[in-house]
Order: sequence, then structure tokens, then C-alpha cells
Amino acid sequence: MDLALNETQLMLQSMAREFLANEVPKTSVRAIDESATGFSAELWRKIADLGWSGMAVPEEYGGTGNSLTDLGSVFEAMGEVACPSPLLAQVLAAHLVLGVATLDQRATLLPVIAMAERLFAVAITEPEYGWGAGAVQMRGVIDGDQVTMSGTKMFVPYAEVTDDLLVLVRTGDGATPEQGLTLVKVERDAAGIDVRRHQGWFGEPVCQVTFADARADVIGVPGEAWPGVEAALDKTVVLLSAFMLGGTQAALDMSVEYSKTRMAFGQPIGTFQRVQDLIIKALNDADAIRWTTYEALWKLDEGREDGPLAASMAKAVASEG
Amino acid sequence: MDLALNETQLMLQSMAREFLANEVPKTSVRAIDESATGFSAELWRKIADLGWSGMAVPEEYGGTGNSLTDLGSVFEAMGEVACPSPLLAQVLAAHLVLGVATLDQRATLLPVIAMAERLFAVAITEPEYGWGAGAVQMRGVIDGDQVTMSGTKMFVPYAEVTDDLLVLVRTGDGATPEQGLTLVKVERDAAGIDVRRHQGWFGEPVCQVTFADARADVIGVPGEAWPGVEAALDKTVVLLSAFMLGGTQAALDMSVEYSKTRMAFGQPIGTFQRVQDLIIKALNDADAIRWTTYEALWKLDEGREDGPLAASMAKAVASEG
Amino acid sequence: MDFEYVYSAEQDSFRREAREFFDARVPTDRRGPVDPESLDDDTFAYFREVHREMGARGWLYPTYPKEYGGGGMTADHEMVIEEEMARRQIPKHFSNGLVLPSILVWGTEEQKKRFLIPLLTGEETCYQTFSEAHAGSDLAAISSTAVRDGDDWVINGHKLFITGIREPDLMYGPFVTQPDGARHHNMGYFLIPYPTPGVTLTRMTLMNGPGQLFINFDNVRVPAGNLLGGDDEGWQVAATTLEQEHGGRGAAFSPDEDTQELLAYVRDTKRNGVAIGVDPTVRLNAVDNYIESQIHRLLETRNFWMYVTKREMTYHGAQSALWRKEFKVRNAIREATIMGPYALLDHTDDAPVAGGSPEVRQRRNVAWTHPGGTPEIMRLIIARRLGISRTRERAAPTPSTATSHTG
Amino acid sequence: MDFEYVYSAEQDSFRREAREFFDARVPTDRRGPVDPESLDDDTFAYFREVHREMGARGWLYPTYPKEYGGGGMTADHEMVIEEEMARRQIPKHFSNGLVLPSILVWGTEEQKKRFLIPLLTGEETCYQTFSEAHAGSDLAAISSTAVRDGDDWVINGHKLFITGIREPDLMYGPFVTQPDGARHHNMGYFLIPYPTPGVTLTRMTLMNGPGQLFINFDNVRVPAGNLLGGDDEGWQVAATTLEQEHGGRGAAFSPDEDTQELLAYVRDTKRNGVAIGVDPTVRLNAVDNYIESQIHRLLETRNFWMYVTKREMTYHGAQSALWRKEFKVRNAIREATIMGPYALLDHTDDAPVAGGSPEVRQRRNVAWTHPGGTPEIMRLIIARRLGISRTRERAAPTPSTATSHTG
Repeated sequence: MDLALNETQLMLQSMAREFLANEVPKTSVRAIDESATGFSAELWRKIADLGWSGMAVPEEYGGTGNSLTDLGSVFEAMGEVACPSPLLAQVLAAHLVLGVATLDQRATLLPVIAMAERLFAVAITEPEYGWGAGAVQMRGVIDGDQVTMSGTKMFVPYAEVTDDLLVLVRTGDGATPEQGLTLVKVERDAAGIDVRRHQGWFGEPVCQVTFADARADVIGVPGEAWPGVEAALDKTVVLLSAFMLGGTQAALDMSVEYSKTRMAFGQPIGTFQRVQDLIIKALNDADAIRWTTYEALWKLDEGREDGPLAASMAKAVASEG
Repeated sequence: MDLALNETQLMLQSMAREFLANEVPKTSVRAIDESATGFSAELWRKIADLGWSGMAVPEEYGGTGNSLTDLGSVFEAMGEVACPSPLLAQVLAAHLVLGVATLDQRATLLPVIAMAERLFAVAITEPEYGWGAGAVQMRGVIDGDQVTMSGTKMFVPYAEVTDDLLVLVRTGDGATPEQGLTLVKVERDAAGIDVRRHQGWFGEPVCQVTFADARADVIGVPGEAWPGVEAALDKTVVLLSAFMLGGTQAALDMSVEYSKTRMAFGQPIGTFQRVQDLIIKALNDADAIRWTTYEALWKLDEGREDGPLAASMAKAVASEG
Repeated sequence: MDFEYVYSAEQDSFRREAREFFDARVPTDRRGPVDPESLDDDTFAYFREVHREMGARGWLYPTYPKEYGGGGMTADHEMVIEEEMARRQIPKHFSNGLVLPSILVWGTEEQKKRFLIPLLTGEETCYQTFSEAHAGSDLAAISSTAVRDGDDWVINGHKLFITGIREPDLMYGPFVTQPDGARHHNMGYFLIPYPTPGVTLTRMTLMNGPGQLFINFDNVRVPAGNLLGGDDEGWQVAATTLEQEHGGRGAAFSPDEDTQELLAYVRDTKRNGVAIGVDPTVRLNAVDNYIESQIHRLLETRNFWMYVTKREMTYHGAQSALWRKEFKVRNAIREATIMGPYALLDHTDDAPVAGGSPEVRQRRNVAWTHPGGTPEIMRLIIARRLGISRTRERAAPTPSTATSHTG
Repeated sequence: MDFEYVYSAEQDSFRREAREFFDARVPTDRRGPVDPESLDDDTFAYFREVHREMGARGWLYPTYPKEYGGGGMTADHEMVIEEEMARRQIPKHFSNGLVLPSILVWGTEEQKKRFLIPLLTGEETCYQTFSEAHAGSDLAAISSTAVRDGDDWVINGHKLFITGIREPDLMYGPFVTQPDGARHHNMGYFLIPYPTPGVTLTRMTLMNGPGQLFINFDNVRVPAGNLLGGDDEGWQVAATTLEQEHGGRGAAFSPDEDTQELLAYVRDTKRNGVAIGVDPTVRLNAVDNYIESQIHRLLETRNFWMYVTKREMTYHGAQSALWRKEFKVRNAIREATIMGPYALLDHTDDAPVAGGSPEVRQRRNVAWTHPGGTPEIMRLIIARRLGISRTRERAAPTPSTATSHTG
């Protein structure tokens, strides 16, 4: 048993913190969030130059083949400053390609993802949303190694600025909703694709993407994408929990600090039990997120059978706090 | 608009409080709760002598025909001292007879209930319990104006000491679960009835009642009992909420008093915000129960369409606190 | 007991009059925005004029005395007007009217005439300027000052988190008159016209929108007659204001659009062919939302009844305010749980739910725990009123309980 | 990172040894009662003897030094023994062993020999006598006294809410030695044999059973050697005890029978032909129960890891204790929500769920928020350790962090 980050992870996290402190001050987070696209190509380039987009990609495909826990230590640091970037989408794309694509496709796509030569966004959710395979109802018709598809995907992060889209479509009906789902890749600028940013959302930019007879390339085996998609989502969702851990811990630290210096009724507000109890709630939240998240990352890294259970639990804990 | 109890209710409540203060001190509550049957015939006689068992019975049937709000003001007072008595069961019996029985049966049964000449217990819940009509599955076979029934009812309050049982049985199958239910009356000592008190329950004594080809009298129209049963339950459940209101308010009052006198760290514990917040939670609970309960009683007394909705809400609020 | 507010024939007749006025005056497509803080100039100007016309009839502040520009009517009339405005989604006056009871209780006859009339008739609007950077919950810690200079007071300092969608004609709040004076006895309560030289307004950009101001005071001169109450009674005058703000008055009419919108959403929404309400967790969240809103309605009803029957209120106002602040946050979370990502689409999106109002609640219900005192302050007040706190206090005088202190 | 505790070959071999011992010694139908407080005399006597035999092997307190009757083993051995006992439902020792670290840290060599050996070998049992009627959360407010008289101390007063299922051989706790002394420096920590003339035990009847005592001390004489630490150091000695009690040590092994029983109930129960788990509200309650129990396991695991790696613990022990006290109450409510009235049937009923253990939890989980410090006290400690309280404090010395103070 060892609950400490290892040397690699400590180094990664400390380098990440240094980078973020220099390159992503609070003013810049605000400016990017409030910009027209919610995206900074400059910051994304710098992040790519650090190699973070290749961490989830095995070395043989041009990445650095890091563990999920390695990635978690970086996402935690990003969450601390609420760093706005499409890294999570890019990492999800890597996990999808690893989980679903043919060997040839891996060899083509993964180096591009790893080097961030192109940005990838992932479109799964639909207007009548849900989180199971059954909620994917947008239809695609298989035509050789391509699919022609029409319909709408909602809440797609960074679709406005991405180069490519990975889209999950229903190309057939099987005995269970898990069957008949196909992952496809298409350039965002391709014919028949319309992207509109959702309004009002705070946080990362999300978009509605409409497809009208858009043609896309099949990734992996047609109709059999779901197991790989589910596995990729499990892995990626825990990295999101790590990001939320960073944010929760940062909010806690700010609250503790503020409670020591902000005065009311002649004393620091931290001396009021009501204020203390708000802080203790945040402390419990942060620690609950921390340990469910890192245990889930560890279980997934170890390939344990209960990894997906732990992943869902970490996401639930991080989301409800 | 007038949110005060009226003169009758104030008088009823004040008389109830005086009676309970004299006759039901804390020691006696404890003694009755811990006695073999959890029932005091002596206290029940005194309660009956006050006329409380006749409050829900119209004057024409020998009762005093009080409003539900009148009854609520008494149940609130009983809740304040956690008065152990089968009054709620007896009142439920009155409501059932009023809701389900034929005019002849009313004339026979209601005076007996009103004068508490006999005690009535009500058996509806079954081992695979639930709160809708569909959960009543125990079978009875109609034979003229009698029913022969076999099966088990659970969690029946005061079944061990009651004179009569009102039992809801399924005597037929209709298009909906609400159809085919019949209310029957049977003496507790009748052949084929076995009563066993549940162990471990705190609060009023509840029993498992087993029927083996027991014969009972049909009350009202066979197979059509449910609407009257549901209406009776709605009315009675709000009186239970009023009882719980009394208990909640008493606990709140004790807590406020204790918080002013109990010292810790050199000051009354009520000066600690953590203690205050526990009390404020109880205050909000008590007031939420109070106003949802009395509004529901008023709506039922007025015969408003949304009375049952208000009744369920009052019960939910009183139960969850 | 009788929980129903029964309209008299007189009220019914007044309702017809009000409805006719609004129907004739305001086209049905004229209404307040989903997000009050995104009010555009045209809509603002339009309803500002409607308010003036209402004020001329005494309908803006119906229960205030006629001699000061109010309606001289009963709380029943006020209720009718509020209901009719809500029915047509007509925004209420753009003032923070919490100063009005303070002027009524503490003002001289001259002050009542001079300040109440333009406010009550809707000619002018006013903003409440209380909070400072180092005095939020602890309002008594304010440090902005008012120094007597001949017949004037000279005001310096700042106020922030001042709610106001445009610019006011009048600002009101406490300023320190005796920097070395005893706490709670070292300030005066001033009425400051706007514009006045030395006052600058800066808009704050907050989660819930641009509706709040930072206000700087740089040697701002107001005449002595703009001091309400004694120059050491500012805290007490503010307490009368806060007593109202903390919900002391209650309401016979608690519209519940948030919950109605959610229940309609649950009733009407299908996902992949299945009504979302078949999921008991959806129903549970919707029902909890409904119940907590009903409890709030009942607490407000109780307070209204206590107020109009002149019963002694202690913790009641703060209790209702606390409940409101907290249940609105819980209900926003429940709404987001049911609606999922749709709860975050605002009114400028292509197809927001309920015109985008859920999105407003996601931001606003958190932000609105602060104005008028945080939940922690409400708890502090309740504890005091229950007599379990170190500090004991009685309710401040309000128009319902007090005769004028100076009249 | 590695969250798994990996057993060494040595541990595996020790496990075999332990399992053989328990299998040979304790028939499988011999186990502790569902409700620990309903332990019958025969079962008590039986396991008391088992404990003695375990003590003789050093298995009762495996990590304590061999020279004082402990096992001289590692925490790993302790874990193996605990797991094997839990597997066979063998009750743990009937002592409150929280005095042991205090004796180890504060005791003289003679005291360690005299008091530790019979306790660690299981020859004797001990109860912790801390709380008084007017000193619960505020332990420093105790008023029972110890007055020096020649070579003896004479003890007067009372203690209550003393956990202990039968009668102890030894009691321990603080008594005031200097009634006018400064708070936290006015008491000594005494070890009091039972029986001793003047000590009377009365059983209290509480919601969670008869397992707690009222103890009266009437001119009870103990020799000077029964004072642990200085006669003004009682508070500090108690702090070492409390540090353990507040969860400072963590656990690599957190059995979770409550949740497992509930999950089994949900899996196996049908009502009217339908599995109850088809209702998402049932699943939601069961899953929340599971998640909160898992969080507790992880906090305990973290504490265990910090303890064995000698990291500086601050708020961590109190955090885990607070979480446990509060989530157990929430989980009891969830269990009652799922099981309905069945959750209230006890082990003497005809057909209770899971042998009646849910009923025990309905009573016990509320009662158990008190011993070892209420949730409010845990919060107070956490706030201090976070440095946001008026009072700052560091963790008290424990065997892990301190060398003996007197040795």
C-alpha cells in the first residue's frame, strides 16, 4: 500500500503547476472563457508542446504512454486554476481510438492526436439525452468504409474550433441497445455539418452539431463500437473528476485563507462555527473526491474488474459534493 | 383568512393539555410503552370518557361530530406528551365505517365506536407491503354477507388488545387494483385468527395477524371498499401528522430550554452556532409540519378537491423533518 | 381556521379596474425579460413610464398613505395589483423600496413629504446603499463617513453590491458620523440624491448579471435635512428597513412560477419516447421542489396573517427569508438534476427550456442568498429572537408596530 | 499509488495459524450477538476465556510490546487477527483499551508492568470513566475530585455514560486535584481498580441498550502509584487517549457488513412479484449508502497509511470520526426507507431481516454519535487543526509520535 504520488507523478504535477502559474493566470482564464469561441489556440499550442496531448497515447504511436494516474496528477493541477483547454476532449479521442479503431487507424490517428496536429472533439450526446447506449439514436447508413448520417448531437465540447469530430451513430439495430453503434470520424468543415455554440453555458464551450447527409469514415468495426466507447468514457470521466478535485481543493484553500483574514464582528470569520462548518463540508468533499478519484485511476491502471464501478463512483462523488 | 384555532379548538386543546398533564406524566408513558401489551385499559377508559373516541362520529350516531381540525388540535396535544393510546386506530375505524359501510351498519357500529364500548383495530398492510390498493393481496371469498379469508396482515396497531378488527381483503379481481377490495369486520377472538406482537418496534404496539379460514362480516358493498378506505386514510394520516407536530414542537421546546441552561465551555450551549443550527432545523421542521398539517385539515374539512394532495404532503413533511 | 384569502366584492371590482388598466395600457407582447438583469433600455423606459402612471393612481405603493403619494388602500388592493402584474409579467417598480418604512417611521413631516412623494408616485427610484467592502454581514462595521460642515453633511467612502438595474434618483444608507462613537450608536442614516457631485457609479460584473453597482462618494455634500433620524440613530433606522427586508411582512400571494415550470417540464417531456416522469427519481426531485415551495408559501402566509392581525413577530420574518434563500438553491439543484444540461441554456439559445428561466435560476438562486443578509445572518437573527444567543433583541419598529418616532 | 494492502508470505502463514486457532477453539455456532448490548452471560463468559487465551499468545493487543504482555508484532498481524475474528463473528475484547497508549506514553516502568500486563494479556478488562453529568463535550469541566491523603488519593464524585457490558477490573480517567487550578492543569489521571470500597456501579437504560454505567465514587482510596503522569497533567494524559479515540490511527481493514446486508436485501427482496430494486429510489438510497461507506473506508485507509508511514496527521482522525458518526445515521435512515417497517423488527421477532441487525442500527447509529466526542466536538477539533479556530492545537503525543514522557 502506498497512497503517495510516485516520483514521475510528483514531477509532472509540479511542472504542470509551474506552467499553469505562469501561463494561465486568473485574468487569462476569464478572458478565454469570455472570448467568442471560449478557446485559446495559443494556450492549446503551449499545452501540446508540453506533450500533454500525447500522455494517453502509447509510445509506439508517438505518445508518452503515461498511466491514467500520471494524467490524473496533471488534470488535478489544471483544475486548480480552472485551466480552459480541450485537453480532455483530445484525451477522450485517444482513448476512443485505442478502444475502437483498427490497428491501421491507430497508426494513422494516434500520432496526430499525440502531437496535437489536429484537434478532436467527440459527439455522443443527443437532444433526448441519456448516458446509456440506448440514448444514441442518430442514424447513419453504412456505405463501404464510410457512413452517411443525419441528425443532431448536443452539448459537444469545442466542436466550434475542432479540426475533426468523432461521432457515435446508430447504424443498425441489435438485440440490445449496445449493438449497432458505430464510431465515425469526419472533418468539422465537411459538407452537411453545421455547428452552433450553445448559449448560456458557463465553463467550457459546448455546441450543437447538425448533420445533414454528412459523410464520415468508419472507425473500427461497424456496429461494434460500444464496448470500446464505454471503456474510453470510464477512463476519461475519472480524469474529469481529477480536474474537479483540483478545483474543489483550490476553492477549499481559498476559503480557509479568506476565513483567516476576513474580519466580521471583530474577529476572523473562520472563528464562527457556521463558517467552519461550510469549510469542513468542503474539506470532506475534497478528500472524498481525492481518494475515490485516485483509487479509481489506480484500479483502471491495474485493469481491475471493478475499475468501471470505481470510475462511476468517483464521478458521482465529484459531481455531487 | 384566519390562521388561529377557533374558540372550540382552543378550548379542546387546553382541556386536552390539562388532562394529559395530570393523567399521562412521563413516567406513565414509559410504563405503558414498556408493559406487556403496550396498552393501558385504564387510560383508554379515561380518554373515552372525555369523548375523544366520538369526535369523528356525527352527532346522529352518538358522537360529537367534530371537524378534523378540532381533532387535530387534540392530537397535537397528545403528541406533545407522546400519549400512548389506540385513539388513532379508533378514529380510523370511524372514518372507515363512515366511508364504506351501509347506513344500517353505520347505525350499529358508529355508536359503539363513539362510546368506545368496543375497541377497533384496522388491518390493511401485508408482508409484501406497499401503500396502494395493489399491495392488498390477501384473499377472501364472499359467502352472502360474510367473507371467509386466509392470509397475513402485518404491523397492525393494537391488534393484541382490540375487540374487533376491520380488515381489508381482496375478494375479486377487476380491471384496476382498486377494484375487488372488501372491508370486513371480525372479532379478534374469532376462530381462525392468531395475533402475535412484533418485537423490537418502539412506539405503539404493532402485531402480525394471521387468518386461517376466518369468517368475517362484510362492511358496505363487496369489492368496492377502496375509495372509502383511501378517503379514511387521508383523513386519519393528517391526524397522525398533528400528533407528530406535537412531538416535534415539544422536542423543540425542550431543546430551546436545555440550550439556555446547559453550560459547556463556560457558556450556555445555545450560544454555540452549531447548537443554534440544530435548533433552527427543528424550528423549521416544526413550523413546516404545523402549517402543512393544519392547511390539510382545513382543506379536508372544506371538502376541497386538493385535500388528499395536502394530506399526503403533510404526512411527507411530518415524516421526513 | 381558514387558509384562503377571500376576495370581497370591492376587491373583485378593483381587480376588474386593474385588469382593464393593464390590458389597455400594456400590449400582451410587452413583458419583463426572463432574466431581470438583462433588461434592455427600451423595455426599461417603457415600464418606467407604466410605473409613473401606476404611481399617479397610487398603485405603485398601494398601502402607503395617500398624503405622501401612496394609495391609501389596504393590503388587499396591493395583493390584487401584484397578482394582476404577475399575470401579465409586468416588472415591479425598479426601486429598492425598503427605505419607505424607515422614512414613515423615522422621518419628519417635511422629510416624508419631500422624499416619500416622488418615490411613492413613481417619479423617482431609489437604491439601498448599505454594504461596504469590509462591512457585509457585519453592517455595523461600515467606515464610510458623514462629517457635519455648517448646514451640510460631507460624505466620503464607498458602497458596493448595490442592487439597481439603471441609475437611481435617490440613495439611502448609514454612514459613520462619530468614528470614535460606540458601535450601533456612531452612524446616521442619509438620503442622497443622484446625481450629486462626487458620486460615481461603476457596474459590477457578477455571476447573476450586471445588476449591481460599486458606488464611490468623494466629498459629497447633502443638506442636514437629508439625515433621517438622529445623527447617532442610523443603526436603528436601518433596523426598521432590515426588518422588512428580512421578510417581516409576509405575503398572502406567493407566486410559484419556478415550480410550475418544472412540473410542466416533467409532465410534458419525453426522452426517447418515454415520459421522464416514469423515473421515480425525477418525480422525487420534482415533488421535493414542490413541497419546499409550498412550505415557503405557508410561512409567508403565516407572516402576512401575523402582520395584518398585529401579532408579535419574533423569529418569523428571518425564518421565512432563511427558508427562501436555502430552498431556492436546493430547488435549482433539483431542476438541474431533472433537466440535465438543458438547465444551463440561456434565453439567447435557439431552444431553451421555459424561455431560459431555468438557466437564470442556476446563477441567480446562488447569488440571491446574499442580498438582505446571508443565511448565516438569518440564523443569527433567529437565534437571538429565540433567546438562545448571547445577544437578545426584539424586532425593530415597523409601520405596523410603531407610531412615528419623531412625529 | 497502490491502494491494496498486499499480504506477505509471513502474513499468509500467520493467517493460517490464526485461522487454525479460531477454528479449533471456537465452534462455528459460537458467535457474538447481533446486538452487542444484548450479550448473554454464557456467551460473555465463553469469549472472556477466548480472549484470555488470545492474550496469552499476544493476540489481544498484537502491536503492544511483548515485555508488557502485548504481541510485539506488527500492525499487519493485528489486521490479520481482526479479519479472522470478523470472519467468525468473534467479539473483540470487552475492554475500552484507549488507556493503553496513555500508559505506554505517560506511565512509569513500574506502572507499565503493573497495569499493562494484565490488560494486554486479557486477564483484566478496563473501562474509560471520563464523562460527568456536567462535563460531557466540555470534559475539562469535570468536578469529581482526587485529594491527596498521605500515600493515597481519595476520590469522590461520579462518572456516567460509561461504556461497559459487565464489570471492569480497572477504571481510568481524570479527576480534579486542584479545584482552584488553571483549566487543563488542574487534574490528574487515575487508574482505579474495581472493586474498590466506595465504588458503586448502576446500569443506565438507554435507547441503545443496557451497555452503559453510572459510577459513583464515595471516598475511594487508591495509592499514589495509581496516578498516571503528574497530578496536574491529567488533561494531557487524556489527550493521548482521545487522539486514538478520535480515529487517529485509521484502519487498513474496514468491514462493511451494514452495507453488504442492505445490498443483499435489495438484491433478494421482491414485493408482489417485483424486485424492489426496479424502483430507482431504492437503488439511489442503496447506492448512496454504498458510496458513503466507501468514502469512510478510504478515509480510514488514508489514516492508516499516514500513521504507519509516520506522516504528520492534523485534521485527519477527527475527519474520519466525524464522517463515520454522520454517515452511519444517514445510512440507517436510508436503510429504513428501503426496508420500511421491517427495519424496526428486532432479533427476537419471528422473522427479522438479516437477523435483526437493521433494528440495532436504527437505535445504535444515533446513540453512537456521542461516545468519544459528538460530531460538534469533531468539528471543533477539525477547525482547530485547520488553523481557523480561536484555539490552535497540535495533535497530542501518541505511541507513534512520542517517546515516553517519563521514561
